[in-house]
Amino acid sequence: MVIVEFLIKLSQGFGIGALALATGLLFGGIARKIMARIQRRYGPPFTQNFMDLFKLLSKGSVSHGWAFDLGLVAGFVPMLAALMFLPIGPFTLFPSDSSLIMIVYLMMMAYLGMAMGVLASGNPNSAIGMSRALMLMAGYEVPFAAVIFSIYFFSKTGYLTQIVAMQSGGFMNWNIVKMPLGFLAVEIVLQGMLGEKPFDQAIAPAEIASGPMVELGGKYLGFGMIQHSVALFLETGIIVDLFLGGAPNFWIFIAKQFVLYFVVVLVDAILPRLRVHEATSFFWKLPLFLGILQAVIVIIQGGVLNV
Amino acid sequence: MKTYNFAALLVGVPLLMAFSIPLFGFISKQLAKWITVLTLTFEFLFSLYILLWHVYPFNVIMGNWVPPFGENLYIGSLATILIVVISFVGLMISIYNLWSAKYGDVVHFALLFLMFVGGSIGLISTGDIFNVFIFMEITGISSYALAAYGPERRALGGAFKYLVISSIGSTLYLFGVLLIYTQLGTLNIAEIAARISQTTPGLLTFAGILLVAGLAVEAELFPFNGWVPDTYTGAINPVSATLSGIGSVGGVYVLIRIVMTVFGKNGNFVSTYGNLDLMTLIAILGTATVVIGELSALVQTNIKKMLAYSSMAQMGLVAMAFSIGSRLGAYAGIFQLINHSIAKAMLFLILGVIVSFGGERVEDMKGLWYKSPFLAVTFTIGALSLLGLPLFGGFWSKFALVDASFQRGGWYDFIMAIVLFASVVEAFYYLKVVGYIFTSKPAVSEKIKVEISPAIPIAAFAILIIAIGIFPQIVSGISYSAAHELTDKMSGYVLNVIPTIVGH
Amino acid sequence: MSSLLALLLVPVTGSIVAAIIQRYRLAERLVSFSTFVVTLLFLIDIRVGDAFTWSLGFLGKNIEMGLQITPLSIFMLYMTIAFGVLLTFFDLTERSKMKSFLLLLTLAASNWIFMATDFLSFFFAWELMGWASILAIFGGRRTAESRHGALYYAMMSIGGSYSMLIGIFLLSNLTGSFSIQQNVSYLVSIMTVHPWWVLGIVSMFFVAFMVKSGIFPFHTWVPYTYGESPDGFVPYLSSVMSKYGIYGFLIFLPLTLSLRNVPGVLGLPWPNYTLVWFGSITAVVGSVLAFMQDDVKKLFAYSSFSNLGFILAAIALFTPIGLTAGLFHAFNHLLFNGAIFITVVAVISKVGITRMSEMGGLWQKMPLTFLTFFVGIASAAGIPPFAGFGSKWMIFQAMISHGLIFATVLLFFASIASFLYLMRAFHAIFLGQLSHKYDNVKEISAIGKITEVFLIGALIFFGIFPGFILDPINSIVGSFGLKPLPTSGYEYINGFFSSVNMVSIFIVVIVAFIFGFLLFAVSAKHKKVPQEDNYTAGQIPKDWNLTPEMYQFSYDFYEPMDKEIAPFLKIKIDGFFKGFGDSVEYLGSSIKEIFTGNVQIYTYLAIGGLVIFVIAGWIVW
Amino acid sequence: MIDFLQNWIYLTGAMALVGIGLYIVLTNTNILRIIVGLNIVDSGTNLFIVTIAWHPKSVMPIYTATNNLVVDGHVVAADPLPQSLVLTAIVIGLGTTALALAIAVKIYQKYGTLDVRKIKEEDK
Amino acid sequence: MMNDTPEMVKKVFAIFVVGILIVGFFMAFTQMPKANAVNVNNTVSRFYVMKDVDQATEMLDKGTYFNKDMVPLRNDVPYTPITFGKSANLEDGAANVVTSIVVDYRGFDTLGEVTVLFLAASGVMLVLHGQKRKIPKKRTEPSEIMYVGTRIAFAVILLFGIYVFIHGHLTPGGGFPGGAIIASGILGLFLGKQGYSPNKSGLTIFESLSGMAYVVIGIIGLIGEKSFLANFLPTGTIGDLFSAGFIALIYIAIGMKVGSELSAVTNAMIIDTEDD
Repeated sequence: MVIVEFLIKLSQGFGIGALALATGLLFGGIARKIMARIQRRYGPPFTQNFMDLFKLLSKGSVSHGWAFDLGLVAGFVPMLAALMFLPIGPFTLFPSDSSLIMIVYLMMMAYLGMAMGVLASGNPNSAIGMSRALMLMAGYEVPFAAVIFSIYFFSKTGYLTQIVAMQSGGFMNWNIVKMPLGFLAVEIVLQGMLGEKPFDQAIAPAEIASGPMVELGGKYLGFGMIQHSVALFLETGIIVDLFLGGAPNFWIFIAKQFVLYFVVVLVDAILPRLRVHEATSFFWKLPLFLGILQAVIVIIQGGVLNV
Repeated sequence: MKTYNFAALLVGVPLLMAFSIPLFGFISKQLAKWITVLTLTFEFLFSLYILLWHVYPFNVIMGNWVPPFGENLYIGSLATILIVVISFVGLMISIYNLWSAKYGDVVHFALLFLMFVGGSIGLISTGDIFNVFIFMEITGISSYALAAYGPERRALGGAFKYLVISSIGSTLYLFGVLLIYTQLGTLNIAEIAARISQTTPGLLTFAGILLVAGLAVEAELFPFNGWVPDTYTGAINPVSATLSGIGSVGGVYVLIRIVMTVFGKNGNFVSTYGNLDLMTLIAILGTATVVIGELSALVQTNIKKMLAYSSMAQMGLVAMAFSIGSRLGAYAGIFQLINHSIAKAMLFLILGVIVSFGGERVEDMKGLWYKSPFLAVTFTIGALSLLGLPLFGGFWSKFALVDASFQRGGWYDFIMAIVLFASVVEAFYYLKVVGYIFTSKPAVSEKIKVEISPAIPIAAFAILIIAIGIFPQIVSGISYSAAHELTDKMSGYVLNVIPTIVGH
Repeated sequence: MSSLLALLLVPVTGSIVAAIIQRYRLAERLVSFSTFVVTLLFLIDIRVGDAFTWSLGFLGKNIEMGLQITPLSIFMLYMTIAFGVLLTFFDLTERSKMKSFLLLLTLAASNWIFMATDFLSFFFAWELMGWASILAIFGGRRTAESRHGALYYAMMSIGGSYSMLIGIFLLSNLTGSFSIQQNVSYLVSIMTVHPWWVLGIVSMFFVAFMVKSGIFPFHTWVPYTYGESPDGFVPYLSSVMSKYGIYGFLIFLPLTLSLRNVPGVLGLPWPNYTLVWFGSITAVVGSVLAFMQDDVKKLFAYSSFSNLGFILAAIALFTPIGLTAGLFHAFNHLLFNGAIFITVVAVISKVGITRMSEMGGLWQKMPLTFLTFFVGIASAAGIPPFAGFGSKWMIFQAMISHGLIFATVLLFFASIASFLYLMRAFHAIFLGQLSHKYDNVKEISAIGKITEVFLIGALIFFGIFPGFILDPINSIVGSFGLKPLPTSGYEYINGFFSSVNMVSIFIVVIVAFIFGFLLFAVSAKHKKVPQEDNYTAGQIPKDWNLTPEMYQFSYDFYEPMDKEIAPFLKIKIDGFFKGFGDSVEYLGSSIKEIFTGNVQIYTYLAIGGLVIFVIAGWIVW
Repeated sequence: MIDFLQNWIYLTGAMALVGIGLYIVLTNTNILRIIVGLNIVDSGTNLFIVTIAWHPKSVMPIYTATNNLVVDGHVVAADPLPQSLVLTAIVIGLGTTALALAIAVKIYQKYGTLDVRKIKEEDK
Repeated sequence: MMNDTPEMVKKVFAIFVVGILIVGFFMAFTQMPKANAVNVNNTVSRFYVMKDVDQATEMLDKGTYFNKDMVPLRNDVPYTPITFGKSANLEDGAANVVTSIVVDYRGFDTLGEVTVLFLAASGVMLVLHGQKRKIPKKRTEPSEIMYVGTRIAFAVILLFGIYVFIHGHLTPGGGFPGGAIIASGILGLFLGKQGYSPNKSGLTIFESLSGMAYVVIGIIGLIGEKSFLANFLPTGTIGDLFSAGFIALIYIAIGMKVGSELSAVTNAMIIDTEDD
């Protein structure tokens, strides 16, 4: 029985992974298209990202040793693992473990792996890029945490599934209505998480030569792409679950995610890039302020728990 | 009244031997030093006998004239333990002198050293207030001469300063004694102690101030301690060890005996008769001495001077402990006195060995661990004991001191805070030296060879410090009963000397 | 109970033996190791509730002294001794300049601290431990900085212990007893009547504990000391000795239970609230200062006290979950900090320097050490399924459950910052370009490898089965009169808001990894190239005469952040203490001027003093 | 009245000597003068001691054929105890002075001066 | 600090400080009994004068010497009148009460006092050790009269000194003055001949032996009379030369000791006072 159950979960998990990857790649393709249209170009087809991934995985490449390999594998695998705890629409693979902080820390493991692989390449430019990425992370995680903790306190639960369940029953129950400031903060944070302008210091195409990906080629770059796509799905998914009340079915879930991402892309299209320390300090100012303000409101609303 | 007149030999034998040393000196100079060692061995064994067979407390009656008509020695628990300590320290330093005293008139040096120890023993055991003055002068004159001894000329300056201040101090003491005599017509400590309330308060106050001022010179209390740094620095190291390990014990003993036994007014916390509470005076003096001594020691670059200031500060600590006035406080004071005597004497002796191979600045301690692990370890033991580290003797006394002052409460809490701050300062400069010893490479990699005669005392002191640290019972039991002698003057002292003082 | 005494006597005996045979390094280490093992064996025999008392006729009082085993103490004992076994085992072959006899003396003292039932022996042991560690630090690098570090530590810890001494006597004079239990219950009984009074006494103790654990604002000694301590001693110092302070806090924190009904902040009594803030600030300050460090030992020193901040913040809540989280984090910190420091020691012993910017690329030479370090920092960063995750996760929940969002955000910031500096250390030491001067560096010895494998195993095992630690912690929580968290199996962590099945997470991660490697295997082949073969716009580094050292970006890794961090660095607590020291010294040199060496001044002093007394005598006449 | 005055005269003399001696010690920088000052202080002390033993009507405390020390069960002699103490005090003063002079001689040899200020400077 | 202060200010300040001290002393003196002196009958000296310590001790042993306020009832001690030349076998036979106190009642003080002098002499030796006497090239020898005169005077002075300390228990004087007188005779010898040097070893031996003799007398007392420095000789009739027990013995020892010590000190001091 256990084995059957395991196999069922395995296949479901595989499916979720594939779905997330596909969605992420598709979003990426659409974003490129939108970007092109804004810039009055024709742009690549929606499916370009799928083709790119396939091409990268099948091309020969250069490796800098086992730490490099291990790191890059560890860079996208935890993202996939984290997916398994995310309520996607009505469906969650491990509903009893869908703790939000756990997911956040699993994502961090992906960054750790990515960083390890990239740094093991021995290229100083990748190190510079990595330091930028990390600094950026120090920036956006703090307001993100503030918002997450407000939601924890507000919902009295840490399960994403339960947070979603609490928002059922109409638009007015969504957290976006109850906590608009928090949502605003998270939306800004999302910009940074996805590495879009004005926070694309690390992974901007123009900065490839001095970015983390300078030494990546072939399947390694493909792994990076997988990581980015899954992260796109995961991060937008988390926000959908947190603020937009989850979704009754998969398609609506994707639609909500796309709305979020669309905003991100639009912002990306119109803003220039900040310098990295400006970006970090920006995160420590406005979004953090919003997040903290939200937290104060929540605490005042909710009173305090007596233990 | 228990008498044991044979114990007069505690004072008699050193005198006899001291008188005979010049004769032995004709035979051999080394023999003179050995006579010192032998005599002090006798003293030590005799006092140990008194301690271990519990012969004390007893009176020694001089010339068959019982107190208060004649003179007597009173050897109670306090005197016993201090005599044991003094004779032990003296014995050890005399063994050290076999090696270290090599210039000049060795015979007279040995003689004066012996009399310094013998005089201190007399000072501690005597029961007559004028006799105290004589023994103070015996120790005083021998220490002036000892301090002037040595190859360096600065010794002379130090000795001279000591002489001037100390003479003035003993003059003041004499005035105080005589003022009391005009009131009570007696010189016996026990009788004065019992009848001190029958005096005119104003005169008594003045006499008390004179006595405290006079005795504070020997007890190294500020502001009567100007001689300390120069004399300690100038003298050769064994002499500094003697002054600090023996002289200051005697000084503090007399101060406390006069203030607590003679002037004391029994109570939960001893205070004194007269308009001005001398205990408060001593508390102020002690605290000031601690602070000034530690702070001055902090900035010294000459290690000998540092030890001198530290010595002064420790005496302040002892005085402050006694001034609490409770039995626990007196206990802490006695214990601290003993610990300080042993540890500081050891430090000076170690310094003597080091100095014979190099300078005496703090920098010269660098890398001592490489030059001589023995000296490095023993120095550390001594320093840590002074700082009050557990497992070393000094811990127990500092512990008791803190306990006592918080039991007293009131403004003693405040004093204690100051004293503890000063202790932190003390820890700083000692640890600085310890750091130099262990962590620096020596400038000269020449090994220090410690000969057997300086090694014995240093090792003995170190072992004793650790022994006291692990088994404080060695000292604590007797110290505690000695504390009783100080805090309950009638049953502890007076009635042992003159049992019928409360007549029909 | 002879076993209890054995816990004290065995280390002391071992210490003496080690001191005697100091010259024979291997024998000394063997003694050290076997002493720890024997102590551990004796510990196995010990159960909660064992007690041993003796009375000491001291100062005319009859003082009951004793040893007793509480759930907390047995937990602490196991933690410290087992870690010591590991450390001394590792030390068998590594060059670490550790003085074994001091370590063993510290062990005896630490056992005593955890078992003491009265303040007298507690203080005795506390002092002993402090001094042994001071001496151990003096034996470190023989430089002026080392001396300075040890002195700094010594000053702080002496100040702390004097403060504690004052507290002990203030207390024992009120109750007439030294017993910890009696004194604490006395404090509880007067807590509501004289809260300020109690607070005054207790803060006397807290100063000592804060100093020992390096809690803000008494953290300044930590980097000096860790940076300059003997390499072998640092793991013990940072993993074990910093916990004594936590143990001390736990003695007094039950007091606050009686304040639960008094209005406080966010449902917390304000003493707890204040301590939580001290903890959080410590965590942040530690992390931020670690940011800019280039000395590897100092970096992890900061990391260490940052984690102590986490622990303090959690236990200061003194709720079931807070306490559990704090103790759990204490355990995890022991493990991952041990792993990190042991690898750091291994690296230092091979490389011979502590400046990280001069290392790099060592993963090629020391793969197992590299992996251990990786697992260590992953745990430190709180990444599941390693050991550090559960406790951090619980700490956050415990904090939020009280609505302490600001403090929680601070802690989270500290956590993220720790991720950053850990990455930087990871990069600077192990990744990047391997300098040619390290061509001959070898992996550590077999014993070292065993230790490292064991540590990796432990970090993963306790990550997956936290219940093995949470069970004893629950009994500790129970012993404080709090309701323990529900348990539902060894693989579960039960938080306030949610619970997590670590095994399922572990399986998911493992399966995902298998998938990842499958993907790696099926996708196109790669070829291995040397480290210099990098993308440099069409040229290879050799064309520019670049050496690997020059081709390594690790100095000033977070340079752009300087500006953002600058305000934090301006908080110069350190400078305050230094300035204080300087002014004391200045005072000393002015006071010294009294003793001019002129006999007339001395006479004036004496006569003047006398005259002042005489005048004082008149005034009261 | 005369008796009263006589005693006070001696006391005043004693204290004057003490004062003069201390003044000399405090103001003179020459070692020999300091020693002289100390000596004068000693003399003052000794005078004070014998003064308190003495009464204008008292007789010398020596039994002779004509000198009766006890009249009607009351001692009329001067108090002999302070007199014996003063003997001791004198000898001690002598010893101190001798030693001080010896040190002074030696200081003069080693430093070539007897001025305490110059000695202090030489030491530095 | 001190060096910059003007001389005048220093002096005024010194006068001020000393003045306060002296005034303090006087304020204390005003409180002395009867504003001047000690009444002998209220002091312990009463028994020394009356040679009555044994009676007082008896009362002390019976517990009637002190009343219950611990005030000694000195005037209640029974008194046996003493007649010069008649009273025999008193507890102390010295006609000179001061001597009886110095040597007998408070003999321990005197032993200390002798020690102090001895130590001072030794200290002088120690400090001035190693000074070679330099005999100046240009000698101005004293005249022959001086040389002969001092030698003759020395014999007389010596005799007088011996007389003084042998009669210490009868007349004013005793060991210390006697010794000092002898030493002044030796000083005369120094004046009489340039380069005169007494036999240093002889002085030392004299000094040591007489000092030891004193202690040995004390120890004999300890053995014979069970108390250190106790009189073990018959006290005789008051006023006789052979009275007062061991006082004469001790004074002889002290006299020789003081004489030789002071001579030795003089010798040591003279050594290097000459210019070269």
